[in-house]
Amino acid sequence: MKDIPAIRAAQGAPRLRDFHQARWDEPVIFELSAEGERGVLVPETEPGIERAVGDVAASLPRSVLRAAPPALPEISQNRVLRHYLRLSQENLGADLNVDVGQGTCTMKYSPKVNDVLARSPKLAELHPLQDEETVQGILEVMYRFEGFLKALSGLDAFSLQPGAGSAAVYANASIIRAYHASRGEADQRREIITTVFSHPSNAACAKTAGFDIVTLHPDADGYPDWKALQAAVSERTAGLMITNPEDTGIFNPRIREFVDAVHEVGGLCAYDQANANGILGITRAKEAGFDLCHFNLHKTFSTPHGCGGPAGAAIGVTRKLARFLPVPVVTFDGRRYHLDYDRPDSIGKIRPWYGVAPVILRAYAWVRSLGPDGLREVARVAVLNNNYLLKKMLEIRGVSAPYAKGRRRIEQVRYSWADLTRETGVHSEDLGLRAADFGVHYWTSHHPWIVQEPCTLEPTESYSKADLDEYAAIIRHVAEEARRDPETVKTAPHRSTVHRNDPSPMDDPRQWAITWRAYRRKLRETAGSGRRKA
Amino acid sequence: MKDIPAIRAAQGAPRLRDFHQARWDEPVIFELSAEGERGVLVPETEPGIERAVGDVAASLPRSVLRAAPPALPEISQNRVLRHYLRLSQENLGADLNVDVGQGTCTMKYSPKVNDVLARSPKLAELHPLQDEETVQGILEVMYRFEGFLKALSGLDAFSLQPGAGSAAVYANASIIRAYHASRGEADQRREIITTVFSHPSNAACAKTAGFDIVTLHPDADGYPDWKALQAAVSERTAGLMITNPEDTGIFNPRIREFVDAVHEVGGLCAYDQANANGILGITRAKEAGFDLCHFNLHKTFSTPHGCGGPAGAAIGVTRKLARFLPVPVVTFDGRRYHLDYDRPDSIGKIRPWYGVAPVILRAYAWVRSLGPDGLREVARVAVLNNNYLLKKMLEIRGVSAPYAKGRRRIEQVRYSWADLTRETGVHSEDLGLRAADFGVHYWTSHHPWIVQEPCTLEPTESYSKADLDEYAAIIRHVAEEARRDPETVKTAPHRSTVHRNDPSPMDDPRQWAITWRAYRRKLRETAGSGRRKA
Amino acid sequence: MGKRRSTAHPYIPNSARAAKEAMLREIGAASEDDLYEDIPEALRFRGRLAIPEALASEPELRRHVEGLLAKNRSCAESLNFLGAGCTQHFVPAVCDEINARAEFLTAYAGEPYDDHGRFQSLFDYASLMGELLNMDVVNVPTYDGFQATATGLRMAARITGRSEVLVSRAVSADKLSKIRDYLRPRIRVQLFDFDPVTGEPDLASLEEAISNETAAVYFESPSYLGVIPSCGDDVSATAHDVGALSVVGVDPSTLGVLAPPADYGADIVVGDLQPLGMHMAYGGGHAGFIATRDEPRFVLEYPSRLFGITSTSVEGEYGFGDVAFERTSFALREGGKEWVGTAAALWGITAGAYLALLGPQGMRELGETILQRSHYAAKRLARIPGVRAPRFRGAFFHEFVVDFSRTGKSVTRIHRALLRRGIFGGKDLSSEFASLKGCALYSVTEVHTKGDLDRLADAIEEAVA
Amino acid sequence: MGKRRSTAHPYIPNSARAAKEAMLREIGAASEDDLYEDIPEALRFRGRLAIPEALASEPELRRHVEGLLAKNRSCAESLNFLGAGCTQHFVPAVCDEINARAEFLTAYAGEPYDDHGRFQSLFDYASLMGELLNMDVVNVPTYDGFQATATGLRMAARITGRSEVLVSRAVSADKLSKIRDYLRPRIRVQLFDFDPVTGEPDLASLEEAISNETAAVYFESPSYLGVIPSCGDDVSATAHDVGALSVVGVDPSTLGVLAPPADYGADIVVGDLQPLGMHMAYGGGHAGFIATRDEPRFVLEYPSRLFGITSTSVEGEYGFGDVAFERTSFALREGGKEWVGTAAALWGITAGAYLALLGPQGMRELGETILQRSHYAAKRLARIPGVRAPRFRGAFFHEFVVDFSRTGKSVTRIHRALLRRGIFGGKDLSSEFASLKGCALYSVTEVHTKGDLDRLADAIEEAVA
Ligand SMILES: Cc1ncc(COP(=O)(O)O)c(C=O)c1O
Ligand SMILES: Cc1ncc(COP(=O)(O)O)c(C=O)c1O
Repeated sequence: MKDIPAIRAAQGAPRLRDFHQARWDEPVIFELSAEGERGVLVPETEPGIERAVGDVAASLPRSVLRAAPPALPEISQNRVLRHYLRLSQENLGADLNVDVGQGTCTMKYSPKVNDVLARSPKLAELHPLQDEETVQGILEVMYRFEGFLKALSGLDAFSLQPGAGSAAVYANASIIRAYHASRGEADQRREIITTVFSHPSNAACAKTAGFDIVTLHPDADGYPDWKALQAAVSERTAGLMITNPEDTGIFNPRIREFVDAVHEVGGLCAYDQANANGILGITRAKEAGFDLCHFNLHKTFSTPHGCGGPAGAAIGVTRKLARFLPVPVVTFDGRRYHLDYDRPDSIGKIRPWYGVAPVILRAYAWVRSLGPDGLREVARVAVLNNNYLLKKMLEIRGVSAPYAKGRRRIEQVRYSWADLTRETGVHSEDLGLRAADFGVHYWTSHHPWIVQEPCTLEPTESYSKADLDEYAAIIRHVAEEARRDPETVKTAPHRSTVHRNDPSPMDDPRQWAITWRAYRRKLRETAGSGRRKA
Repeated sequence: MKDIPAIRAAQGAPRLRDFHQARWDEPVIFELSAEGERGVLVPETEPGIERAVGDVAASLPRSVLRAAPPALPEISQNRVLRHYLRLSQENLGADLNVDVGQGTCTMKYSPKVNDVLARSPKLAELHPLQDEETVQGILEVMYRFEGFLKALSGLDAFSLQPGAGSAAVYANASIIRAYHASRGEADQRREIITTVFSHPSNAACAKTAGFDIVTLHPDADGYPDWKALQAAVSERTAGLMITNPEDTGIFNPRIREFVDAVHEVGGLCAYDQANANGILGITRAKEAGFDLCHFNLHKTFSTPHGCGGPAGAAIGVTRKLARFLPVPVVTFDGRRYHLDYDRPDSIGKIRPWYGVAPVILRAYAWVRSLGPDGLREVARVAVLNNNYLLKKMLEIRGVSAPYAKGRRRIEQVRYSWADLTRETGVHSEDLGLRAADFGVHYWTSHHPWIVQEPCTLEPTESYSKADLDEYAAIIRHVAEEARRDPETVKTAPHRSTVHRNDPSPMDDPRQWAITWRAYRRKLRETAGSGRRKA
Repeated sequence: MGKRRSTAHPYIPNSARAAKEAMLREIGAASEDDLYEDIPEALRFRGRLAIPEALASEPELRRHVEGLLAKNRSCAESLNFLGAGCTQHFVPAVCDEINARAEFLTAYAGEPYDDHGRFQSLFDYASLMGELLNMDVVNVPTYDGFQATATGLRMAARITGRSEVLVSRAVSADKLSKIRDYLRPRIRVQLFDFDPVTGEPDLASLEEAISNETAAVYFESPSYLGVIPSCGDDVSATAHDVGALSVVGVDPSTLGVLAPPADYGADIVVGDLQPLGMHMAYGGGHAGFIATRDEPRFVLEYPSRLFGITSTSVEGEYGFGDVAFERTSFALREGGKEWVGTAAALWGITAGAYLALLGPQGMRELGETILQRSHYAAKRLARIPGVRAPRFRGAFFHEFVVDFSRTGKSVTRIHRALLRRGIFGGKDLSSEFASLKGCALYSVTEVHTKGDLDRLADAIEEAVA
Repeated sequence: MGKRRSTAHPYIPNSARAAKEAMLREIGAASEDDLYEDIPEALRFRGRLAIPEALASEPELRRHVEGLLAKNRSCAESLNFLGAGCTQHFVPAVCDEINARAEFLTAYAGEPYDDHGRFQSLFDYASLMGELLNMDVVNVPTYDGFQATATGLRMAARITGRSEVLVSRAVSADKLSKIRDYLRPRIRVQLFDFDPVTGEPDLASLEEAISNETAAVYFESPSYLGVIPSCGDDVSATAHDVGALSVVGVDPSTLGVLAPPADYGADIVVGDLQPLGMHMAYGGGHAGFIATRDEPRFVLEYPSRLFGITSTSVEGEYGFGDVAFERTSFALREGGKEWVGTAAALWGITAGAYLALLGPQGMRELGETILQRSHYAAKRLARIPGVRAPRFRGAFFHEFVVDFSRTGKSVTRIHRALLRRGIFGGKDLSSEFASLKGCALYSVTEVHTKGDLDRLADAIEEAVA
């Protein structure tokens, strides 16, 4: 009789997981087609209707009709389902792994009960144009949830319309534009100031909204550069759009001074609170003096990321900017909830209807399941987890946490493997892919790539000490392996669903193929040209 | 630019899947415990209740109270979910693989829409004792579904109470007993005749019901032995309980003569129709003269197998036996549905309440989605698939389909690898485990192990030609490998979640451990005795 | 319409003509009919099945079935106090998520390798139940608590080699019916009384009935009438004194606060998992557990599958497989113990997840909350003129008998009044126990708020007035 | 009560005291407060959040939220004819199963290796849409059709280097508002008319407005008013004549029977995926697609992610990854095209599954069924005195304008009467289009039976009487 737990304990503490991801080797869906198979049937028209209207399609003008049916595959229901279930297993997902490697994305536990509520036919089968009388429940959810956000930010009015964080940043930029336009300063105020460690969307969305972007770099300690800000502000300044804590996990302690300086020159300040998870109930937009802010519901408020949406976001403003919010807004007359469209100064529509209702409902339920104390506990434990993981990470040779040496971080940490890369030639990306062989991974962070060989870890409140210990043990193992056996790391992953891509088609217009039909065509063309060449 | 489809085509036609099952290497759930973690919280009692009743637990007699809390693990919700989601991926499941290897079990597609319906709160939140007035919908489903089974069997009365096929076989044995008792022949009629290729439950359940079992073996052609039957019947015969087609896939063409012979001596005949998938609407219990029958809803009627239940079954009888059916039965007065308990001759209860309602609802929906033509098509395509796979299998060297040479089979085929085993020393079990490395498998069939080195394949109507071709290609590959490289086959699986078990603890009382606590205790004891010995 | 008739059915890929023709060609048959060559013409059904035409599209199917279901009024839409063997508890969303996973939902009987998840989650389940029950052996679930009880008693008879069991009269008529049917072939069933005042097992009646032929004494905690026996060890001792086994049925949801039967001498513990994370589903949420000590004379008498832990060819890897498979009817047909077959494994997995979610603290709090709510309810009802609650003096957990006999109104009449107010009153016991005419069994759990209980009391007050 | 306050929260494992203490010890901090050292006291929020107390247990939470939802009356409980950009179609159960899979639901941005399933299923999606649209490039979905339209127009402006777009007047006020807001910084938006009789694009009005500064002409099939343009190639040709692009918004559910815009000259095709397997969810089911030919000048102007197929280091293995990632704001911040971020990928996966389930035959039958039902509805309504349906003579698919102006009753009044009968009448257009006072837009799809449509007609007949 073997003592398996003892053997496992002897294999490491914590032991590395002997992992292999599901690998189904599925064809592309078109390859599953078999003549005549059907996946679902459509209701047939009743004879009474047929008799009354005949063959309507045949009566339409030739020019509007499709000549041949679309070349979709023909697949039975069982096989379609099997295809997608297999593909689903070939995905990690926050429900499946210790998902701390997608730092800045606040991958946290999305409670199943909230999904159940969001899938209720009482929400799923609501049309957005129904009479207000028939949608009092969801309007109440929206109205109340806006109230929660007011409490969490200290700002005065909210809209839940934006479909995600970047859309919210864009909407805030639009409001800033509208505000200055309302004062006749639209042409003068063309600059948005941001920091390089604010999420890239602050720059990109403001640019899309028509502004010029002024980007501040950090000072030597990694804090947003106060001198640079002072130099940047002017009568051209439309506003400041900034994340805090920044994507490095560092909180800008002079944030109030930044805001004041921008206000001084007549600009507005928008707080990207998509990183709010570590400061919920600890510090707010109001105290820092912001005019606008936004939250990501799919980050801080736990709604699931859905492979990249549907998501949801909220924008909040002070009283003076409320009139610019998107239409409609939800109002309450003490008895009933309404949708108010009569807002002449509004920037108009950001997205259809009133926001991503199932996401809002989940976020509402999440707040209700925690209450005021629970929300603060979320923040405190997220920060505890982050600083614990920081401690564990810094025990690994070859990694560093640039900037603000010895200071605590808030919600995440941007690390650097520059030392290890110098020593071994193994890049951060390789380490992340090798970690995938143990059922976790990390990404190498988005822009800016100022921190060399970066990775960003954000443990949130959702992971236990044991989870973080396991994660750190995997990263330690991988880093040590980079010294011992760099080839294994550089050719990883070995135990994921698939192996390293040939990247060459991805940036080559002759080879890239974004659909199966394009791929087949290019293969034919290549074969043809190959033949011609030969 | 690589032509991947062409490469894949060159790798075989059909190509073997390059498969690996998910492997998460999860600990036993107790190993996940961390002091103080919680998975879900229980509603707290309102202060008003506390005030009114105080600490009720403390007021109970000491002798009824638990001394120490149960030593359950303490785990956060996220981690519990993650554990089970990972374990779920470590399971094949009919939704995930071409599940034709569990022959005799009729693994077919369980439509998702039926699950959705079965999970409706309108069913999930019904208490079985609710006033009839509040459960007219589900009673109507039951009543109508019994009607479908009457049509499919030709018998007169049904009960949906049994929880699965074997429970139905038992209930039928009970009815046979009650019938003979009602005629004062209980002591005389002590024998149930069955065939060795009828499902083992026919023998086991009848035995449990108090009967002695007479088992007929097949004749040289593999058909139930007509001479043996004639020799077996006597005034001791209580009944015949028999599957047809048998688990070999062979249909007994003399079934009517068997039934008549048993009737002649005063016995009753029960038709195990759990293999009915291939004969739905083609041949029925009535035409063969049976007095009783049963269907498995989780086989023929597509309700999912749930890792081994919840399942459901139905028993049907002729008019003369209707009074013995379990209580209650569903009745209809032309306006309302009722549960009739007033049945003095009934055998009583087989299971709580009236059957496994969500399973019945799924089966009802399945029949409705097919209609009379669709049900016949199910049978015809199941038989077509089976004979197609038979053809493909018999092209593989080393396998045979014993008995009834050259004849068609109905729903499944019991194959034999005896030739291959003789040649290579590789056993059927090894082949099945090696097949698992390609994402499918088969089992080696249940009792009787008369067919040497058996496996039973049953493709049902749910699989396409491409699925069957893939399956046959895998089996062919594995069989050829058994010649080429028997060691690889004998040590399989290599790409499943886990590897070959050490079987020794399983039949050794000192080592077997059916719970974690027993395992820990035995490890301590072994360690102790080891120390003592040393 | 007609044009669609040749359409392949979504559930039958090879009903597509192209595949069918290719396959028939391959096997050398002209049509599927040829494949039925072994079925004589006399046995062929040539009629048309008397089954309604297909609702082949999902929307039509859903509209029809949802229309039927809409005729039900569920406990989610009403206030329910029915229990009596099927209890309305809260079901955590994670339990539903797990048992809806396609892999668990549609797996069946794969090998320990390709279905490792099923084996491990059922081993986890048995291990969690083992702690709750303080027992070392727990089966892969059988159908339901009725079956577990009946099998537990047959196991006891086999273990002791005796052929009589004593069953407390405080079990449900339905369960007793099942026991009688299941034991009839070989085992006599005798009843012993409960104390009319406390509702507890009547030790004198038991002593009188017990003998050297007794294989087992069966009683429950709580009993069908809601009463928690405080004399469990006396009952067990009485059984043991004559060489019989103590078989106890227990509601597992009580065991965060109540002593597990093993602690008062039970040899075989049986019951139903429905309270541990299963919806009532009109009786579809049942699964039966059987637990014993880890002794071969017990283990080898289980008919169910038993999953054990072992090592594999890879160091540090957990493997799971069947313990003592040769006991089973799969291996031995009529030579096996009773039988084994498809039962209720998915609910075992679910109950395991439930226990892992609740944990020791949760199970305790659940018990405490239920005790407080049910006692509050009894107290409120007892204030209503003519209503006695609880009817028995013994301790109770979530259920208790309410005696309406002095209100002058029948239970039927009172409950009809409640129904009009959207309340499902408890199980009417009037015809089940001669001594309990005018009584009903009310179930109160963690799902009932104070407001719910006050509403019940007010409604009854009006109904009996 | 109080005793539970120290309980760890189920969503926050390290709120358990033991873990917290161990971790604080490890990092050398006395309490979590120390970790906020960088946040100045003046910025600290010291109040209590004005948020209601926790409903920490699931039953309490569910009771509360379900109580709120119960105040809604859904289209499942009523008969709905609202469309106008969000359409009630049937959603196959398999679609819901797939998008409820934990792995798809909770994945985000893993690598092509550990999230292979996400990459492949979105490549599958784009490929399926490509066939439906007859286009070679389809993006990973953006937020919704509004965004797809607005981005499509900005793409056209970048591609042509021009700064004016012409938009058909037959678009919704909301979409126009979005377009205006999104294009305001750099692009002028001009409108051209639709024909008051047919509802089709007015070519004369277009000719008049178009110029060498026009970057794009935008129109829809069907238009917001339900009309299918039969002159699509004329509109496209008019655009092409001046070097502008033809940008067409299309409802993908029509494309089993209607010609894809690429076939009548569209250069950029945009729209919303909601009809392909998404519930309406009060507007939560939207996702936007953008499709073009496979030319670098188009491809390099997409802001969205584009997934492409490639080989890997294992022979015969499919790999997927980002095409031309350097376009994006992830790579270039403000130097990228517009921006990329979380959008609506899950609905892309779902739409792919939907198209795979329906197949060519299903998409055709869907279109035919909808055409027949909507035309039947129009015919029935047209028989009602004073009601004109359809208001426009152009061909229509699932939506058509009903003109009540000659009934003497306002749309509001008629619809209020319908609501009392459990019917949600179509979108009132009275204030949206000056020329359509007294008109409403009715949507009829495969979910409406003949009985439903007859019921609508009868109800309207009564309401206008
Ligand atoms: C700080 C910050 N701001 C904005 C965003 C953009 O959010 P989204 O991806 O929802 O567009 C993110 C996304 O992770 C973020 O971390
Ligand atoms: C022919 C036959 N009879 C009876 C049974 C027993 O059914 P169950 O497993 O539901 O007890 C089976 C099971 O597969 C079977 O195939």
